[in-house]
Amino acid sequence: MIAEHFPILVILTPLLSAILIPLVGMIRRQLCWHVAFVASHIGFLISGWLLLRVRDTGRISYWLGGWEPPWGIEYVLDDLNALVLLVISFIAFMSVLYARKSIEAEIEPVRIPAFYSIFMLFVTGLMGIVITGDVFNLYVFLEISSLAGYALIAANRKKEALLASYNYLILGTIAATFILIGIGYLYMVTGSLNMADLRERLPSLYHSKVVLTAFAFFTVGLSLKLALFPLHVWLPNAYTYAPSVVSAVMAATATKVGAYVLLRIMFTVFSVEFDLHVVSITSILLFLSLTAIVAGSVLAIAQTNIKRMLAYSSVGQIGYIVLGATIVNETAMTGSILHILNHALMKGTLFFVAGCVIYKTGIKDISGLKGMARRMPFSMAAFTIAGLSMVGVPLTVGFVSKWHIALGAIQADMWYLVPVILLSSLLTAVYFGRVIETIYFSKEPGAKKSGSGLNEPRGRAGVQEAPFGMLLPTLILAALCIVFGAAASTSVSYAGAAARLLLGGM
Amino acid sequence: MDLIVGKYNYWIYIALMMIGFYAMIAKGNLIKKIIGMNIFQTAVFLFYISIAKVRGGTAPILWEKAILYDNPLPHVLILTAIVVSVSTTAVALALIILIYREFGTIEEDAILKMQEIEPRRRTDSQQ
Amino acid sequence: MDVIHSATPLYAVAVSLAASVLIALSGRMPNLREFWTIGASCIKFALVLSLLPDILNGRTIECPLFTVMPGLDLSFRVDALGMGFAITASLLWIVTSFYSIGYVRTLRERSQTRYFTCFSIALSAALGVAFSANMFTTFVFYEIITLCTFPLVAHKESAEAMRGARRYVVYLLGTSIVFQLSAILLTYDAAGTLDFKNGGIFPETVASAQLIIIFVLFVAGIAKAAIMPIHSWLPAAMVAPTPVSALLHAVAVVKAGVFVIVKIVLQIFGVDTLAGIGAGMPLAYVASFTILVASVIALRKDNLKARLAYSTVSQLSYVILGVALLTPSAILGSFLQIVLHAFGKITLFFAAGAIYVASRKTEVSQLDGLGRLMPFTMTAFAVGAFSMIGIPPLGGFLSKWYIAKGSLEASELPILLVIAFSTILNACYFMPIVYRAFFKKAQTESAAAHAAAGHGTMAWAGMREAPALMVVPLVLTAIATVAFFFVPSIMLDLARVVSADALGGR
Amino acid sequence: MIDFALLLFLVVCALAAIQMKDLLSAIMLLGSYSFIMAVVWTRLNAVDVAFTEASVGAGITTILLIATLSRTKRREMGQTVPLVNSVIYGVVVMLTSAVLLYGTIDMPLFGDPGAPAYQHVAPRYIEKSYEETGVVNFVTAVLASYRGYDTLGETAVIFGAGMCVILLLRRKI
Repeated sequence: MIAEHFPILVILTPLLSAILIPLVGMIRRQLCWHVAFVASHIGFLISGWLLLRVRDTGRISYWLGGWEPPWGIEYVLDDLNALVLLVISFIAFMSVLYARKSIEAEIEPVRIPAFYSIFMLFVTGLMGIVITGDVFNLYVFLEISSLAGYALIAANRKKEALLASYNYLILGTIAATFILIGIGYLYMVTGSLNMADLRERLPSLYHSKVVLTAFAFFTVGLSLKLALFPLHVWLPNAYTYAPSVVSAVMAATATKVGAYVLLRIMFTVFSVEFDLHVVSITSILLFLSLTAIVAGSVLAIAQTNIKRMLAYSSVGQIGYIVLGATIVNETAMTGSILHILNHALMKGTLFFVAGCVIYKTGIKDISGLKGMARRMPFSMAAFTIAGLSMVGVPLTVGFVSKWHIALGAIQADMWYLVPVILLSSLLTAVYFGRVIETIYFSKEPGAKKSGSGLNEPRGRAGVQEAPFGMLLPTLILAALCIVFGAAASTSVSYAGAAARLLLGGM
Repeated sequence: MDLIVGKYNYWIYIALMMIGFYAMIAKGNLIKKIIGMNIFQTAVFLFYISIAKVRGGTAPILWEKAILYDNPLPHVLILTAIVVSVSTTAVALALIILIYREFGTIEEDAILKMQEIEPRRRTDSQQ
Repeated sequence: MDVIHSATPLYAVAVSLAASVLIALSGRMPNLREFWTIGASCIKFALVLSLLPDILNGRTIECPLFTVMPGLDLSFRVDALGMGFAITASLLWIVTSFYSIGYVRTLRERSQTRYFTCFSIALSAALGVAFSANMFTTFVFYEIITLCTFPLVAHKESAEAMRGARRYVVYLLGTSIVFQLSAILLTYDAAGTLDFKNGGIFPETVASAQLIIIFVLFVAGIAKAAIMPIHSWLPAAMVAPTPVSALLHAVAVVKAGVFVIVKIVLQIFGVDTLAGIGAGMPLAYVASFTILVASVIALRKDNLKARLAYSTVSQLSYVILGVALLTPSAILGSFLQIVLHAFGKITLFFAAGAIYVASRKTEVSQLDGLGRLMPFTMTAFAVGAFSMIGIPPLGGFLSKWYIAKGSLEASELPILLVIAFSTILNACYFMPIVYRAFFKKAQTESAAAHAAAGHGTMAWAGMREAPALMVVPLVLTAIATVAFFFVPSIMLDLARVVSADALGGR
Repeated sequence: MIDFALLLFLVVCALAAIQMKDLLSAIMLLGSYSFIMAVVWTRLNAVDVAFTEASVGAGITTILLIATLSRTKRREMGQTVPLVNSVIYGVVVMLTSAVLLYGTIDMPLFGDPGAPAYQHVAPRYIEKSYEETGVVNFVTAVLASYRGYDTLGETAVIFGAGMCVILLLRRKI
């Protein structure tokens, strides 16, 4: 039955489409988008199916080429990565939908086939990282997605984007090579590359200095990849200058995948016991994530460029994900995993809106948004929802994850974390509040005195919304911010299962 | 003594890696960084290949007279990694060409200086 | 005891939410838009009223909505306490609706649609707070009130209005996120539930130090109650149009604040628990402090609305004081104060608005001789003021009487003195206004101002009243204030149920 | 002994490559670094890898670098790195190498047949791969079948790099 091969098909679909797209592009350039759209849609559907399947039957192990692990490569789907896989494929699907118009405006037509091809490769890489159960295979996919990512950032060939991309390339390569070193060290003392196998073989070696070094390199490499605070330097420029859709998809997925891998390495390859008692990495990461949360928020407040503000906000939000993981209890871990999902939705929406504004008006600065609510009411509503969600207003997704992380902190008797979490919510409120206020209350520059008395113009004539193709994914994501915030039981139970899986040894 | 002789391969790899690493982060010339990157990555490959070596082993190709074979797995991994490395280099070089086209230089300092002036002028013209 | 399941509370909350959508959509047809407002307010009141008989019979009405995530439900439960608040808010909404229409139309305010939309949502949220079955639901609606009143406070969009609105939102959102949410998290962690229950929800095992921390966080987190030192948002919010100040800052918002505190005292901690940890009296003294200091400040304010605002700060603390005394009469009095202060204060604000509309006067010192020009308005003002002071044939006397009685029950003589002294202060800042209006001659320059304003519709015998749409509501609320003294039965019955519930530990 | 000399020579090449101000010379030095590396790997019996490194690492990379150089500048500007920065870089590099050196303490000796990497997973490739795949070269066997999907990924990387270069460098037509 074909369903048995879904774990590989979910990777092959975008990969094959990446190869197909340039070929199709030779015939008709317009068709490229359609291929990408169909492929990402299939990828999304398969991921959804896989998630349900995992919930039904538990862990799925797929042996590539029929070779049993640890000799062959194994694809594994469990509660954690099935969820992350779905998030990625969904965001990718939405981004492709969004990309059509957005990319036409930002990239010359002749380079569009190559763009979609690389975009799909990027998605392939991310999904491959998530699904694989083999550390070296993970490295290969990591490099696929990284390479594609560098090119995507520079795809609009803007001056700043080129430099941002180059810097990201250098740091990304360092990160990947560090991870490669980690893999090599683990291999050296265990002889295995399979995650499940490593987990079995490692405990007796926990005090080996080789293993400790391997762990250190994994942590540093991954922290670079996921832009944990002091290693975040590549992120703001990359997100600011990349094409809109690229910023959105990277912010929503790439760093999330980094976070996922960190969780995998910390809790699946190694164990809670190792993290807590052998290296006490959790306390280091705890400290770093707190710094990230505060510093990210403070830096975001200082920004005037919308996308840069969102980028710094990402730095802070990544802190939340790591924080939840380092508290090491089920509730906080659930929050952390939920935040992977939730932040993807929120940040996706926000970057989409930023892209809509740029598409329609070319405005990049917050001050330019004055009175934008009248011109682009739907986009701005989406922005408001996602912004409130970032703040953590109840009934939005942001609240759900922050609630779990904060509650987890209390349960773990780490009371002192609660004020930090909540204060940073406040900082978030400051920088989003500022934008929202500008959107709704500041008078449009040059607009005449807006409305007086009974016959106030509703300004329908002045509405200049982004095209439907860009608006639709934006609104879908914004709606999901509320849906998964108001009826969070499902996502909480999924994330809870994933958290129990990670902390299985407790 | 055993310790020194037994591990010098690993030490050399560390030395090489650090040379490359330093060039990557400290050199201002974009091409120099890439040269550093190649040294850096190749050094790690050396480490992998060193793991594979077994004293008295022969190349991992079926041979009746062989008593011990070297470990083939790291070789496989590094074959892949070399390709990845050269691909990264290619993309980086493409970027460098574009950067040169835009800025007329491949020195980080000079580019950063130009960027400091640039945005101000551009935001002025935007509004 | 008896629990009835009914969806009426939901309808009562939802009706104005639905209205807000209709209002937003019919922005270009002001009359239709106003029809929605009036219609919704009447239906809402009718719905609330329909619940009253059951409540008076000692039943509670439950209406669970849905589960946001395990442990956190959005759910309604109506008891006598909530009923009192709901009746007050929904009844006054009808009156305020008429008044608002008169006010904004006469002044040709801008963004009227936004104004009425937000007003409707605020009312929904106020009722949501009144009917909450648990602290989470309360928190949700509490935040909604904050967010949707922000546009109302910032209505004028002038620099001053924006400043006031920012301070407003920073105080309310800030304290609620940092303190209230912490308290909720800690409560959830300690009690395992957030459902309101008479007699408290904390198991006896919880350490009293922890309870005290939670209690302090709650009190600090509910800035809407305007306990000093977190009161300064309230005067800042006076930049809002007068109907907003009237309904929201005399009734819905601040009453939501004190209501939540009462709720927390009676139904999260419970009288016995609070008495056990000795948190009641300190709170009573903080409230006393607020009562006195705010009165003194009010004395020094020349701006009429500012004076009323500080009077509100002071009067609100009576509610806190009453409930903090933890004795039957005091609780009864504090409940009555929620209702009666609402009617009195709304009259005063209505009058202030009418004065502004008719003569553009905002300062107390400008009011000389106004009693002759605006006899209805100023008489109503006098009635409201006397009620505030607590002069016998008016409603305000009742609540003070019961609170004073409560202080005797608790044998707290200092509190009794506070009440007496504050009554004198109240008189000091209200009497001069009444005196100026009726017994002082108008200055000449103000005559010119009248001519300039010239919106008077009841122009006979030299009267320059505001439009009937404004005058009639304020006369009605003034009459209601009188009526409460003579026919207090319904409210008193409700109050007895509240008191019995709280102390009976049902 | 010759192995050790080669390794030392590698270090010299690497140092020279990053110190050379003339970029073309630096690239040439990098090329020779790669070649020597290939020789070292041949000495370590990694024939396939050495061959790839010689062609891809030393060959293609060098060509790409020279091609780039022909479109940009040949000389590195002598820039002055602020002292603070160079201290920071130095510390980072020192720290990294310290961690790596620390890691070598517990490493199995070079060439030890009892090393764990030689005990697990690898034996099967050596013992069974001929039966299971029919390829005499174990490396090829693993590459093509046991870990075939790594190779697929590798192909994807090459393809991706190609597309990236096209995306970046394609001129308007």
